[in-house]
Amino acid sequence: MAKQLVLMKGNQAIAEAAIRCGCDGYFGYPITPQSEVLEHLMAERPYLTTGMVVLQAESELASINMVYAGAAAGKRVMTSSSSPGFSLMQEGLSYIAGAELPALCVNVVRGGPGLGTIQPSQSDYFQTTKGGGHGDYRLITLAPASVQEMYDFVELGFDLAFKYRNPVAILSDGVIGQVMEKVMVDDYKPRWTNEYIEENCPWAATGHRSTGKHRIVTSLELEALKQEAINDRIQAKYRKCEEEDARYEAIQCDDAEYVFVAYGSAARICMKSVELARAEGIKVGLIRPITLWPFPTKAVKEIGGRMKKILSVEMNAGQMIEDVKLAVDCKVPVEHYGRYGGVIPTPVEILDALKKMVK
Amino acid sequence: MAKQLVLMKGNQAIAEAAIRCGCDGYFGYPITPQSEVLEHLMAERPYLTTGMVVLQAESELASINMVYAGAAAGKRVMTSSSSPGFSLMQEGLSYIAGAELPALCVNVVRGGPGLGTIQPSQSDYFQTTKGGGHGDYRLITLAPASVQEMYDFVELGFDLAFKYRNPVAILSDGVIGQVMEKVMVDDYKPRWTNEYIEENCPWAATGHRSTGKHRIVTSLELEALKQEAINDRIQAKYRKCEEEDARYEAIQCDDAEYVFVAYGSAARICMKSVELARAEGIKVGLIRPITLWPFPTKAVKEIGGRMKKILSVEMNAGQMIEDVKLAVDCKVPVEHYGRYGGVIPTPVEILDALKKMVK
Amino acid sequence: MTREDIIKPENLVYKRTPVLTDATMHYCPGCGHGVVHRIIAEVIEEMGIQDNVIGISPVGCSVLAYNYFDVDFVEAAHGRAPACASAIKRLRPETFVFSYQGDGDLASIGCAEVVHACNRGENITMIFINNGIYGMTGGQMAPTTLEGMETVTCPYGRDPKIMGHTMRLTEMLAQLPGTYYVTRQAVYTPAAARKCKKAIRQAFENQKLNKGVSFVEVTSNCNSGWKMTPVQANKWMEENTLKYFPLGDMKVDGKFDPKFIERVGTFDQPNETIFSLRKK
Amino acid sequence: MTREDIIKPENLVYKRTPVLTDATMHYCPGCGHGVVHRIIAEVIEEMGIQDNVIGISPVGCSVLAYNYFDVDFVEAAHGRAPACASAIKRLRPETFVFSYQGDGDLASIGCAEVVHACNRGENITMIFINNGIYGMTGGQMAPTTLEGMETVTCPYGRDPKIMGHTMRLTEMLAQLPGTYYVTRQAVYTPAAARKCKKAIRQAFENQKLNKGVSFVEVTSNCNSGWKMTPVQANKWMEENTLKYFPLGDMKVDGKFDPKFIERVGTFDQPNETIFSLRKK
Amino acid sequence: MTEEIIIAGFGGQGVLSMGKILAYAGIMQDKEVSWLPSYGPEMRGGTSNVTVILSDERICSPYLNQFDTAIILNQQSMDKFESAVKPGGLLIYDPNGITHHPTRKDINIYQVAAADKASELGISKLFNMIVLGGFLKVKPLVTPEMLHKGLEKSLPERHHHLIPKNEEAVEIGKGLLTPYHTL
Amino acid sequence: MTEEIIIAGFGGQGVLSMGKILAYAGIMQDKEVSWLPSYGPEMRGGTSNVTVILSDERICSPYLNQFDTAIILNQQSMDKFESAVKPGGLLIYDPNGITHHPTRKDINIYQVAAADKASELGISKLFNMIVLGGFLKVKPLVTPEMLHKGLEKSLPERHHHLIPKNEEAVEIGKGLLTPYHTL
Amino acid sequence: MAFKGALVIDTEKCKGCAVCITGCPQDPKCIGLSKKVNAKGYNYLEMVNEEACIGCASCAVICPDGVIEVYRAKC
Amino acid sequence: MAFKGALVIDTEKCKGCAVCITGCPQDPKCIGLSKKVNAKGYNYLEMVNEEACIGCASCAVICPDGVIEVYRAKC
Ligand SMILES: Cc1ncc(C[n+]2csc(CCOP(=O)(O)OP(=O)(O)O)c2C)c(N)n1
Ligand SMILES: Cc1ncc(C[n+]2csc(CCOP(=O)(O)OP(=O)(O)O)c2C)c(N)n1
Ligand code: SF4
Ligand code: SF4
Ligand code: SF4
Ligand code: SF4
Ligand code: SF4
Ligand code: SF4
Ligand SMILES: [Mg+2]
Ligand SMILES: [Mg+2]
Repeated sequence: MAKQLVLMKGNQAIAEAAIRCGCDGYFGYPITPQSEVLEHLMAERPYLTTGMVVLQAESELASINMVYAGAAAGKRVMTSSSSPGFSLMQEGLSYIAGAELPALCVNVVRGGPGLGTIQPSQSDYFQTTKGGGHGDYRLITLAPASVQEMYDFVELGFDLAFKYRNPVAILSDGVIGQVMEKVMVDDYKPRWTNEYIEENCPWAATGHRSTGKHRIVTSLELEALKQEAINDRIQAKYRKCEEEDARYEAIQCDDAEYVFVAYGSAARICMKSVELARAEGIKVGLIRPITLWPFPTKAVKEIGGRMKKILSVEMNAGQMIEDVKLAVDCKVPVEHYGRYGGVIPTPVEILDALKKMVK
Repeated sequence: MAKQLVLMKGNQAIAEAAIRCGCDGYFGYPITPQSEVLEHLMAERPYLTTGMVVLQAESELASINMVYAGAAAGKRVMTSSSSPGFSLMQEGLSYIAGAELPALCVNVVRGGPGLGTIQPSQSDYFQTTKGGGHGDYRLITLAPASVQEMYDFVELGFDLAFKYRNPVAILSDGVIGQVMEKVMVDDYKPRWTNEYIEENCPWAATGHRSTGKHRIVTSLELEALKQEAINDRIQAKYRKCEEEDARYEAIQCDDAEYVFVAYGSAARICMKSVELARAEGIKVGLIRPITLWPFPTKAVKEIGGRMKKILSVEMNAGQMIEDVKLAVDCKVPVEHYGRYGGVIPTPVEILDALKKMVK
Repeated sequence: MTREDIIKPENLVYKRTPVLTDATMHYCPGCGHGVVHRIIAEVIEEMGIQDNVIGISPVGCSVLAYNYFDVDFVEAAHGRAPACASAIKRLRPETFVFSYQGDGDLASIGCAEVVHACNRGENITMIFINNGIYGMTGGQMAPTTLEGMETVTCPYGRDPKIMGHTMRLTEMLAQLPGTYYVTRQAVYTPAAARKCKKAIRQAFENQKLNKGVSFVEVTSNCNSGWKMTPVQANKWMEENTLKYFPLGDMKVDGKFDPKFIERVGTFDQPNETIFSLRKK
Repeated sequence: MTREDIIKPENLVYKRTPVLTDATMHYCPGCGHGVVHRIIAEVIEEMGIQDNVIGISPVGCSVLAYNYFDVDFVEAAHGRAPACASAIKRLRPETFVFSYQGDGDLASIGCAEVVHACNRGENITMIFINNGIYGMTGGQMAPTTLEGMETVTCPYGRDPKIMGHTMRLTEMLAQLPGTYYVTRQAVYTPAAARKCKKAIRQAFENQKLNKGVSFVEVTSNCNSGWKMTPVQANKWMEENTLKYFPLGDMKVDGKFDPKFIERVGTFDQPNETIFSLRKK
Repeated sequence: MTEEIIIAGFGGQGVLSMGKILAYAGIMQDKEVSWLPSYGPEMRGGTSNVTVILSDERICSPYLNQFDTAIILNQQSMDKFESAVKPGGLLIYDPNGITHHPTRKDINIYQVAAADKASELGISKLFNMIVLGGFLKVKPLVTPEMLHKGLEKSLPERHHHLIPKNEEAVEIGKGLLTPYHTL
Repeated sequence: MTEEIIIAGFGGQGVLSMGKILAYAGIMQDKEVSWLPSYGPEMRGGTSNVTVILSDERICSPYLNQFDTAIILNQQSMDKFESAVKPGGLLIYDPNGITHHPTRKDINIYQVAAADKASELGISKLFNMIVLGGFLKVKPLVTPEMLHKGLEKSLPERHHHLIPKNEEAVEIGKGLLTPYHTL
Repeated sequence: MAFKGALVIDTEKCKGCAVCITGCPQDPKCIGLSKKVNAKGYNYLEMVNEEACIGCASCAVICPDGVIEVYRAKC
Repeated sequence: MAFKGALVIDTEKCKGCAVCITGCPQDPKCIGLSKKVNAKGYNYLEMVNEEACIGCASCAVICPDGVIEVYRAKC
């Protein structure tokens, strides 16, 4: 039995991917619109099959710190939440980055601020990409635009997390979390054995001192110069990640005069707007950043640089637009079109915004 | 008895200013390097004099939610913390912004990420100015560069908080929090009376339904279109604030060919670097943003636009530089010089960085 | 006497209190939240404090409580109502302050805040609706979910080995010197509802004494989460929930109820009735 | 016999355990943290589990514990050690896992996490150092600070009316079905230290049974925070702290100690000895 | 071929599962599908709706404001979605509980009196299948075989013995379909 | 005039309060002052230091890496700060517990054997005032009257009766000053 | 038989949960659910045994939605 | 008098806290603080009444810094 086609929600795809890619543990707390992640796991009970630990924690604070500790012990662990819950995880995320641990954290965004609405939004772009927690760190951020990508980015996320020993965020939203689409799921991969971890994660506090000396996982360094050296190391990783792992998709950009920049469900909607616009003779393309951090600066600079104008379409009040402007060195006019507070823009209104920009 | 000259720490100045400007309540949790705020208040016991409530809360989470609720009841309330503690407040800050409440929150920054170091840093710039919490909101952010400003910005902070019904952050750091300097303190101002609040804060849930109907403080709106309308109102406030309340100080910029942009203690250090550089014949000035959000975009554009090059000096790995670049539309080359992880740059090394940039 | 003869103002024995607004509550049919809302509103009316009370609503099904009470209200972040209530009461000691929370809100994410507000002895009234589940988010397990009970996050029944034990937080709060009145009530029968009202009245009256927290747990139902009709749910609650969460006072006027102390003495004994609640 | 005759390997009766590293601990002279570290290390040595144990250090004076134990260690965020320990034990059930926390860390900010880890009955050992103060940040009030006691955030003595009561969280945890062994110990005399070691040994041995949390509170001193010499501090602790925090077992092998039940019965009585601890 | 459908009614009327069966049946016919519920269990007792898209091409936006077909099961949904049907599109509704009937003249409108029929036959759980039958009568998007497979996929194994009853209900629905206003 | 001073020693040696008295005395003479402690009660039993700046002008950076004067009270501080004295600057230290004496030849170095004297006189709490005396002997930055006022400001009222003792200790320190290496 | 009690039922607010019926002490019960539904789709409460009502308000005190107003004749 | 016990004190690790002294059961105490200080500036522990030591290790088990090694003659 190899790949298999199933119909599932984005949230379920996250859970299913975790089980199948050999995740060791999930720790989470219910919140709309992502509760199906935990629910699917509890229905599947991977602890009886793959041995994956699943625990409903007492809060998001507990969840993220369980993830921190699980990662510290060398395990592939994850959590998921939605905006208010993700805000509660900011200290923990900073700790994970500071202790240089791999971990996967999914945010199925809803409209804010505050309790806000439970409807889909992209208003956590800043929080995720610039650092919602304290200190100089970054979350490697993947933005799925389909249920298939929700599935695929779990394993990809773990790979990146372990490559850089840095937390990875999947920044999704209520649309992608709740929609059911077809997904190709993989066969079950075995979880890493403890022996494999001893060999490949010499930094992990496994309890067994197999490197011959005790291993310490901490984000504390009271001496400033040493703390700076740690930061230097972390920053160097970030430069490498910017170099090697920025991802994007360019759609109909070759002959375009204008381009949308949009990610996640906004990008899905923009695809339709591209169709509509081209039907009216407007040559527009779409750049869909797949990694929001590292932002695909080179691609946006190269493609966007050729355009007359750029429209940053976001389900927020204007956040990614800053990165788009910086990417093109402010040399091409960049405008923003956004709906927010849980409102989803329609393909037609995006088209209208484009037309307004064009003239 | 009017103004009075005293010698005190930045942290104590925060506390003293709170008492004297008629603050109604402080809720906080100890953390280095800002614990003197609470300690000074507990030593002064304003609850016996002005009636100000002071409470050591069980955590930063509790603190920020006490501030949320106190503000909801129409009171002038505040908290203070340092980086990890501030990260824990992100959900609460988003709630305060979402419910459109006035509140003052002080972050005396230390180096991160994680537990990091307790030494001074400016690595929470992104967190504070871009939105550490979820949703489309901003913190109005004041960056004091002296103990006097620590004192002055408390009342200013409350004024702005009530003007916009939005949380205000004082973004300080370990140097400004710990240093003792001369401060002119004001005479005690009376706290607002409950009658005054009834009249002037019709939005407040005072319990007395004096507007004739019950008042609700919430950040929840399940209907997306209504939530969008709330966001529109909030965004409109932000545009107004950008227009009216961006603040900065320009030092020796008139004849300058180069300019430092730096805030807080980095700006203090840059003042010395300006002196040193001018002694060597390099015409350099300093723009010191006083509000970090709204960023003094106009001033930086206008002054910075005249320069050959700009050096953004920050005690972090490069955060404010993005706002500087955006302010000058990337038309003037902007470079970053930073030390981080708790390391404080010296005037001489900043001078060296300037020289390197100049040639 | 005809019906028309009876329906006259002077014969009125029960009427919806004007402290409730006209809004139709969004609760599912038969949900206990509505009953408790009504009771609180009636107490506020009877005490004549409608213009001197601030309520704190939680995140949970009762998040919108503010729409139903015609009194000033503040909506708190998930779990933080006790912190909110503490601050408000300290800043406005002249008002009656009450918090209203569900079991996920109070016992799970908000555990620290409720313990500390009780430990500080804040002079407030706390209402705690224990329906053994997260109603609002679609029926996930709560700390109070009975062992063996099914929810969407324990679809094969709560297994205490993996998911923890059914938590009696109220019993623990009663032992903090900061609590002055602690009781467990229910609203599934008229008699229970009447008793519950007395308790809530007491919990509000106590604020005049400034002696600490008055805490009223109400074991309630969640028909949607339990996947039962309201009538079934009430019956089920009586047969199952109340065994583990017996009704009655734990602490009155700052003194333990003797029966309560006896009960505490048995808390080391493993819960014999690992409820076999799986539906067939 | 001369000194030289005695100092021979065969006569050795006490030696620093190699489970402690050579690093000099950063603790203030006479701080109880050091004693408890030593005891834990000795237990690890005696059980032969140095290569099968993970410690969790808190945020507090003992944050750097990881430098002193020659075993794998994870430093947790302030208050979250129980969550960390829970996850690690579940992911690595083959290891012995222990958390080590101060009273600010465990009882204040981390209250929810410790209650829930205990309620889940995690199969771990928890060490709780109750020194009645926040040592690391310079002597602020903790939930366990005695009433009347002075700290930098209650320089005129803790006033329970404003600042809450002295909190006995361990007593509450003992009542959760998830705890299997709960005891309060001290290390201020050789006899106390020896008893404490037995308790900690038990708390580690219990992990082999998989029956839930083993919880050891150690009432300790903070000379710097209390502004006393170590010898004064130990004396002061004996005379004051131990009155409110009596030593002894609360729950052994999952069963209450009878004396403990008696004590619980008095928790409604206001603390008669509002300590008059103000220094002259 | 792309068919964009909204199904809307009270929570508990089987709106979501009707959509799911359509989606599964679509997959069986190798179509691209998308099923997006209005979520919000946080709002008790409200209305519930689901957007289902079946298409031969990659589906751009799973979120739509205009639909080829609206299947409407209560007044609130009528108020909200009548105007969202594309000109020339289809609106099917159960007249039970409807106080303001649809008034548009640029679309095809049918009634399926499924609620009455279901309670008459004592099969109120199959109410949604009766409605589905009405819809399939007008737009036979999926073949009976595929519908069968779709039911197999969407129902848990232990309910598979109910599939024939479901199929019967679909057939009943086909019979109940009544034009209300057609172009 | 700007004087940039570092005072460094063990925690508990009165380093911070010595700096505070200087700062207060400075204020009394209408100077700009800045007093910046190395903080970190989070690190127990370490060294403690404070940077004090007295100036006639606005003080730019309260944080410095080079100093006009270093007052050094233990070996760790010697290791750290000897090199931080500006050429031509001043280093004053208490030889008690010093194993590696300063070696720089481009600065003025003095000893004040304050610890021994203080324990001899049984006034170990005034140890820091003796050291301060030594410093003021070399650099009489503040007048005795201003020092008095500084003490009044920095000591809590209930300790004011101790001011004369403090002043005596300062005088003792002046007497103890011994050149070690002068330019 | 003379009436002792009477109800005024706000049928549009009723959600048909039936808990009030379980609360009614009379046998047979005075109240029951209508076969008809209100605008929200609920079978609302109605009196089925009007003359048996003693106006005890037991139904009203457990109605979650405050639907029932109760009158009792003073005898 | 014959020695029963003996200590090896790591004087550089000692912080002079004196809690070990309070733990010593002998009267007069076998141990006391030196007038001299170690590199960290602490008056370290030394034996002041060497021959009285019975090697009970009471001092060692309450030393926070693991400074004391104890030997006892087997009699
Ligand atoms: C920080 C945060 N986490 C999670 C949620 C999602 N959430 C909303 S209500 C709720 C639980 C409600 O359960 P309970 O408190 O028992 O109230 P009930 O609905 O049962 O009355 C949760 C987890 C949230 N809104 N915020
Ligand atoms: C989130 C957060 N809040 C506050 C702090 C500051 N902090 C460090 S240690 C500590 C308290 C330590 O007290 P306790 O747990 O009693 O340990 P002790 O030092 O007394 O052993 C605090 C508040 C922090 N590091 N992180
Ligand atoms: S979901 Fe449960 S708690 Fe919420 S309204 Fe419905 S029945 Fe009540
Ligand atoms: S501050 Fe207190 S707890 Fe911390 S090391 Fe010193 S004595 Fe121990
Ligand atoms: S008032 Fe009493 S008797 Fe009458 S219907 Fe209600 S419960 Fe029954
Ligand atoms: S209890 Fe109220 S809502 Fe329920 S059926 Fe009776 S009247 Fe209707
Ligand atoms: S071993 Fe016993 S007798 Fe000897 S010094 Fe130590 S405590 Fe005293
Ligand atoms: S207890 Fe240890 S550190 Fe303290 S004086 Fe004795 S030997 Fe030295
Ligand atoms: Mg609940
Ligand atoms: Mg402590």
